[in-house]
Amino acid sequence: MARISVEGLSKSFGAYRVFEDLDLAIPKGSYVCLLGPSGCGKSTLMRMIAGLDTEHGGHIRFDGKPVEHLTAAQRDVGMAFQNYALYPHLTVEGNLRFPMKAPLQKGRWSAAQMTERVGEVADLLQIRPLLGRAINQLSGGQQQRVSLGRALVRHPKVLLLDEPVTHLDARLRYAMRSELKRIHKVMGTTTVHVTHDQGEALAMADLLVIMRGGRIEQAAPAMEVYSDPATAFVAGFLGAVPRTVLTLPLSERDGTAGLRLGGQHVPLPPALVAAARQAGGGTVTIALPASAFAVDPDGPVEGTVAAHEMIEGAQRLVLQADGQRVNIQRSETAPVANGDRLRFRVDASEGLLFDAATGDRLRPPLRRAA
Amino acid sequence: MTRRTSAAPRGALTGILLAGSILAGSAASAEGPLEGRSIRILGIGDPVFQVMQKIHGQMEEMGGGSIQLDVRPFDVLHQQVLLNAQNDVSNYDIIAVDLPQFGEYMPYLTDFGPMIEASGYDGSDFHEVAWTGAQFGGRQLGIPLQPHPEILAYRKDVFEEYGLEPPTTHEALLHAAQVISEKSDDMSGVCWNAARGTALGQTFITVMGDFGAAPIDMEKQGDDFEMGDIKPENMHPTIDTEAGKATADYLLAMEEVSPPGILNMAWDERVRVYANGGCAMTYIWAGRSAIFEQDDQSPAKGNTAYLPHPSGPGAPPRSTLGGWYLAIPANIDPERKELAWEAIQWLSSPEMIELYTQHGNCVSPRRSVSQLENVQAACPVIPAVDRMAEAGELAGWQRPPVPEIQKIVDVLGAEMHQMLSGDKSAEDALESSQRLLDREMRKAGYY
Amino acid sequence: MAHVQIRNVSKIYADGTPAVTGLDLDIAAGEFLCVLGPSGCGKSSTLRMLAGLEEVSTGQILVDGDDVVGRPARERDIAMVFENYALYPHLDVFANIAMPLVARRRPKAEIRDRVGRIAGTMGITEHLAKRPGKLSGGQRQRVSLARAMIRRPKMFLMDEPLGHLEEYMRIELRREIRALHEAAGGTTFYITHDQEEAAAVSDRIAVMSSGELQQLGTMKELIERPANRFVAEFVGEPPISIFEELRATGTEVSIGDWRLPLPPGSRKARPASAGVRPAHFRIAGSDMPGLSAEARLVQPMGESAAVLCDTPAGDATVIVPMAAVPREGDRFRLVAAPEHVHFFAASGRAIRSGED
Amino acid sequence: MSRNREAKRAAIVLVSPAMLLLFALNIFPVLYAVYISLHHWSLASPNPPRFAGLFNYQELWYDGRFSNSLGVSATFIALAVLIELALGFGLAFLFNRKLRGLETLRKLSLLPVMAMPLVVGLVWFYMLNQNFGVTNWVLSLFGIGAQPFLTDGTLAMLSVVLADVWQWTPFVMLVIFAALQSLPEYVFEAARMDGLTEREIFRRITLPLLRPAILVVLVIRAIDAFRMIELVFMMTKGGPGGSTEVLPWYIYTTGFLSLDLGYAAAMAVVMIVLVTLGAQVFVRKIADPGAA
Repeated sequence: MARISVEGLSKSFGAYRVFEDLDLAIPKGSYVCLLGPSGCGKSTLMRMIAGLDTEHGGHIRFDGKPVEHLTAAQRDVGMAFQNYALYPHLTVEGNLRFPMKAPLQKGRWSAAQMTERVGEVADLLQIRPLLGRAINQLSGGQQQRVSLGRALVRHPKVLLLDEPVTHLDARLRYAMRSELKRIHKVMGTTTVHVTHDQGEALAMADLLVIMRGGRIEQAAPAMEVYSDPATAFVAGFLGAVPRTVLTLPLSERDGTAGLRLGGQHVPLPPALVAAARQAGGGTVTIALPASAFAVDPDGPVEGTVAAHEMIEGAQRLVLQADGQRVNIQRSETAPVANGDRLRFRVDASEGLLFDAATGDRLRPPLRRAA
Repeated sequence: MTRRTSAAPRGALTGILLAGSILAGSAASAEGPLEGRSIRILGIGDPVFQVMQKIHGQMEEMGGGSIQLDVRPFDVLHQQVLLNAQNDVSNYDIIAVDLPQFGEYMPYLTDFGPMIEASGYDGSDFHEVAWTGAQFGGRQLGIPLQPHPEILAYRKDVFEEYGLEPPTTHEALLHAAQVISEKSDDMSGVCWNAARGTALGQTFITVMGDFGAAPIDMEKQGDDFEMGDIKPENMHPTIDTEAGKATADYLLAMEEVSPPGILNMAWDERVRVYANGGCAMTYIWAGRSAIFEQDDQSPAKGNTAYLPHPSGPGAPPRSTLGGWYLAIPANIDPERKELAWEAIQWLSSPEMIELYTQHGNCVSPRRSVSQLENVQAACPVIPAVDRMAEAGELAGWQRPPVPEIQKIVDVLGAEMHQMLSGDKSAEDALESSQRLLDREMRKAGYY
Repeated sequence: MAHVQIRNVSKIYADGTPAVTGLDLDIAAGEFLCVLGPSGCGKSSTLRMLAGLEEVSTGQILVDGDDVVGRPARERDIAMVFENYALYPHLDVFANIAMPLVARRRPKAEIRDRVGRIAGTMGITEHLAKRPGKLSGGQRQRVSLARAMIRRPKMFLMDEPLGHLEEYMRIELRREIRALHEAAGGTTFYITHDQEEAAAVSDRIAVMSSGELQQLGTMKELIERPANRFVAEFVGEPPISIFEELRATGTEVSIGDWRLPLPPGSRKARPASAGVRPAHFRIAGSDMPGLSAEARLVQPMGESAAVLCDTPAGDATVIVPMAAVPREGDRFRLVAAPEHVHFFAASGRAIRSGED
Repeated sequence: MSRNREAKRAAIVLVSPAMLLLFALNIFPVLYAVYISLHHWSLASPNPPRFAGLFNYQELWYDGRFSNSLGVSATFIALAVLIELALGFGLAFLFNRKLRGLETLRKLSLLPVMAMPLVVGLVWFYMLNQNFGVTNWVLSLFGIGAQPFLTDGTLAMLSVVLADVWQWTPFVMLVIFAALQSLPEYVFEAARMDGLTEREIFRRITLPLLRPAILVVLVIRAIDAFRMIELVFMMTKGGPGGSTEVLPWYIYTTGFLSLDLGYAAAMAVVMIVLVTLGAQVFVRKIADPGAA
């Protein structure tokens, strides 16, 4: 168990800068998910924490102690790889024993202790009956467990999981997630879990770190990230039906402040008006939940169906309106076709505002502080 | 045909000469001339050294010490000797020297004179021509081990069958060859070295000798040439001459009466084809006659007579002497010189020469050995060569001991092969050989 | 557009492994059929038999009434999209897309024109001169789709076309695939292991397992009326909670401490297990009748959360709105309407009312 | 950051022995050959080496035997490599079929590659030899007269080529086979779905995908064939005439028999330059698959 701090981390591959001045604090014993689209730097960050990549600027500390000069093995980190990376020539037991036989572990484990520890881990992961099997006799889910067992077996200070459940089907994925959380509760090991599946990240993370283009967009408890996104990107990234993110000009009608969408005035609720005033340049980015839109033949705005699909009894529509894409969900299943024109209503009361240029959240100023 | 193919495996075995082999062993006892010491010899893949390899264990026992015998193919040996000469201290105690190489090696060899004098060694048992062949500028540079001439072997039985005379002249040889080629189904007239390179190059020079001419412009001394003192002005090549033309014509004439594949035939192969009855005559280095004389399967065994090189018009028969001598490098560790001398005396002793003849080396440079009954039985060629020596029919000047001899051989070996292949006329081949060698001599700075 | 009938098709590999057993499947002209199943269920073998890339062991495949078994792939007029894109690495994007037309010896001008148009549709015009190696996964799959769409084949076969892509790209592309299907009007046979994707793109879904068809229907039918326990467990996210130990007494059955009336169809087969979908569970006070439960793990999903509970009958999952999420360790009861409790016979077959 | 510098220093320390070795083993001998080639340097001559400038290179220009050997080498390379490529290609495709027994056959077919070239030369010398050769004997069974395999200009060249082909075709086969095996199956399936015929698949897909392997094997074989000396040494000594005198054999006779090191070195330098230039062209082709 360790507290991990990343301070001013920078990294380039040739001319390509992955990070510049990245900071992140991971509390002891927490379960952290790194989430972001591919190329966001999440895997690189994890490899640096692991010590697999040591060419970087800035510092990484475990419990306050810098680890840059330590090799991957010396950092006492356990890692489970996305493709399992099991030793195909060893049995399950051989794979589990392997980390305890590493040079740095010499003398720490007696033969009896090793056997005992392998047994404990096998019980924890429910793979005891598999111990004598060859790796190629295992299913994907079983290999995943062995891979996890190998990462856990020597009580690492930090557990790193690279897309650990990606290759599994829905049922196994759900079971494995629950399992991982159970193990985390039992072991209490600080865990960093890299994924690109936002459902998974949301479900599992104590601390959810959203990354994009080498930047940390937000690092906070999962539900806080979901309900109170710090940037426009985060607002449109999470959720089964992600928020619609629109960049619109500010407008004024009948003394009420609002936004223009498809030539129509969408009034802003008073709480957001103050925030909108901070925006420069007359445009603002607003993120709206699917519930903010409703198809209505008398609605003020018209859009063209760009995509539609039925999921879990609900119809999801993507409408092209005013050059932007609007995500709508409705429970009625009236047949539509791409290219159909539909009118809809907009209710901005649950909107979140962001600076159109930087994407940063615009919050109403706290009067008392002002 | 089938009979001939059966010889292939045996040929294949002896064919792998190129890979040098090193033999070393520990002495079985400290008694004998080596007295428990170790002697280092650089030898050649020729019969006498091959015999030494074959009976290596026996020899170490007799010598009472270890014999490190380093056997190399001709060109590698040549290079090795020259490179070894550049060392401060020689890596070998004894080296093998081919007769025509003495001119080239002269500066790198020890004079045996003082040692002969000090030990009272008697060289008179050796054939005169063999013994003096290693004398240069009044110094004895080698002790004969396997000096032998290139002679002509022919099938007495076949010649009798067709009523032919022994071929002592080119004319007679060509005539006999023609008769036999025509009358016999399987047998061709004559085998000789026509393979490209060294083989053909040497043939040209020795055949040129049949016309009483040498490849360079040496001083005449009676029928022979002065070899002890070759001056730069003697280095002019004499290829594009009448003798050269006669030589080329003779080679072309021989080609007509030769077995198939003559253009690729050399050294052992010509003797093997002869041994198998593929030809009625062959030019042969005398020592190699063991190939058939000691093979019960060969129709040539016991049916072979030997003659010196048949001569061309107006020249006496002259067989080219060559073969191997033992010498001590000039840069030998002085403390090992005595050992080397003792080892050479032993290796060239009558007992050892006799021993070699019994294992496939039909050469005896010693009169005393030549007269032994068992030696004459195993090697009928030995008394024949002895007679040639007595008759003064052996000479070494055909391959003058100059450093450029190998270049001469190489150029002739390439040019004459073009001629025999029909790519060039005799005139062109002679002209370009002359030109190339002239250029070579100028390059070397003789004139 | 073709009407495709798969008639009692089996595939047995040379080593004796059966991949598909007695498969019957009717794909209507213009239909978008998804095959859903775990790896090794036979879905890929089926697709490859349709394509003509693999031989049919027994059975018939009728395309508009013609048996195409034994015909080489190139005579079947079928376009295919592969999971790994299967682009020609040595050719640029243009040549990749043009290949089906080149193979049919279309004039150069026509090829240029058609490639240009489809590239525009797929949004890859700017990449036409690049080689596939220089493209991202999403771009590669667009090229692969363009190659399939450049002609109007009788049928499109898609083998997990989005399997290698990231989620947001998958969502974007699946919508485009559906749109292209509608625009092209072809018959599409689509393999996936992602049920949301299957639901989103298809008209009907065929669930396969162990080489056999388990159920054919819309997503709604699969969720609400699973034909057997396999379908019930395989379809639905988070997965259905299954209870293995049932005690039946008279006309009632107990799941742990939860007593329910026996389903009407159970006269023929006794229920061996039961399942309730997480969305169909409700949380009730501990004094209400139902399955007593203790919240063990809360997994937020956004507006709601999946709560994994310990119950006397084993693990159960319930979906709860975020506002009403219990804390881990809270005790309560889980209840569900009887019509939402699925019973299965020991064979796995679903027991339903009206089937007596 | 200091880690960075340290790592670089470590890298230099670790790499330097290899670099020194490379220099000692690769670069120094070449430089030394250039040095020798600028001298009159004959081991046979009692005179010490003396500087000759470009004399040896000028000589090359007028040396008919040198230009002949270049031509012979070129012919040999072209014939041997093309035949090996064609046969190797065919065999690779044959072995790529998954037929029972082919696996064993494929392994057996590799035997010639393992033989010493010298032994190969010897074996072929005796097989084709007119006096002992089994080949002519076999021909005679069919009523065909003895052929001068090693003593006719054209036949001798073909014989040497044949021996080389016999020895190296399996190697070509192996490389092409490995490349074939590593080609992704799905690309061929896509091509079948796209409607290409088998022949078109070969021309449009297989061949272009094999191009890097073909180029690699071409370079390796061409350079190897350029250096070939053993077969000529054992089989023809460069004859008849000069019709099989490849450049290395001429260099060998000049350097090792005539011991004219300066002149031999000049030829060797020319040869190194030719090999390097030739390889460059190929390497560029490999590095840039676009230059089709």
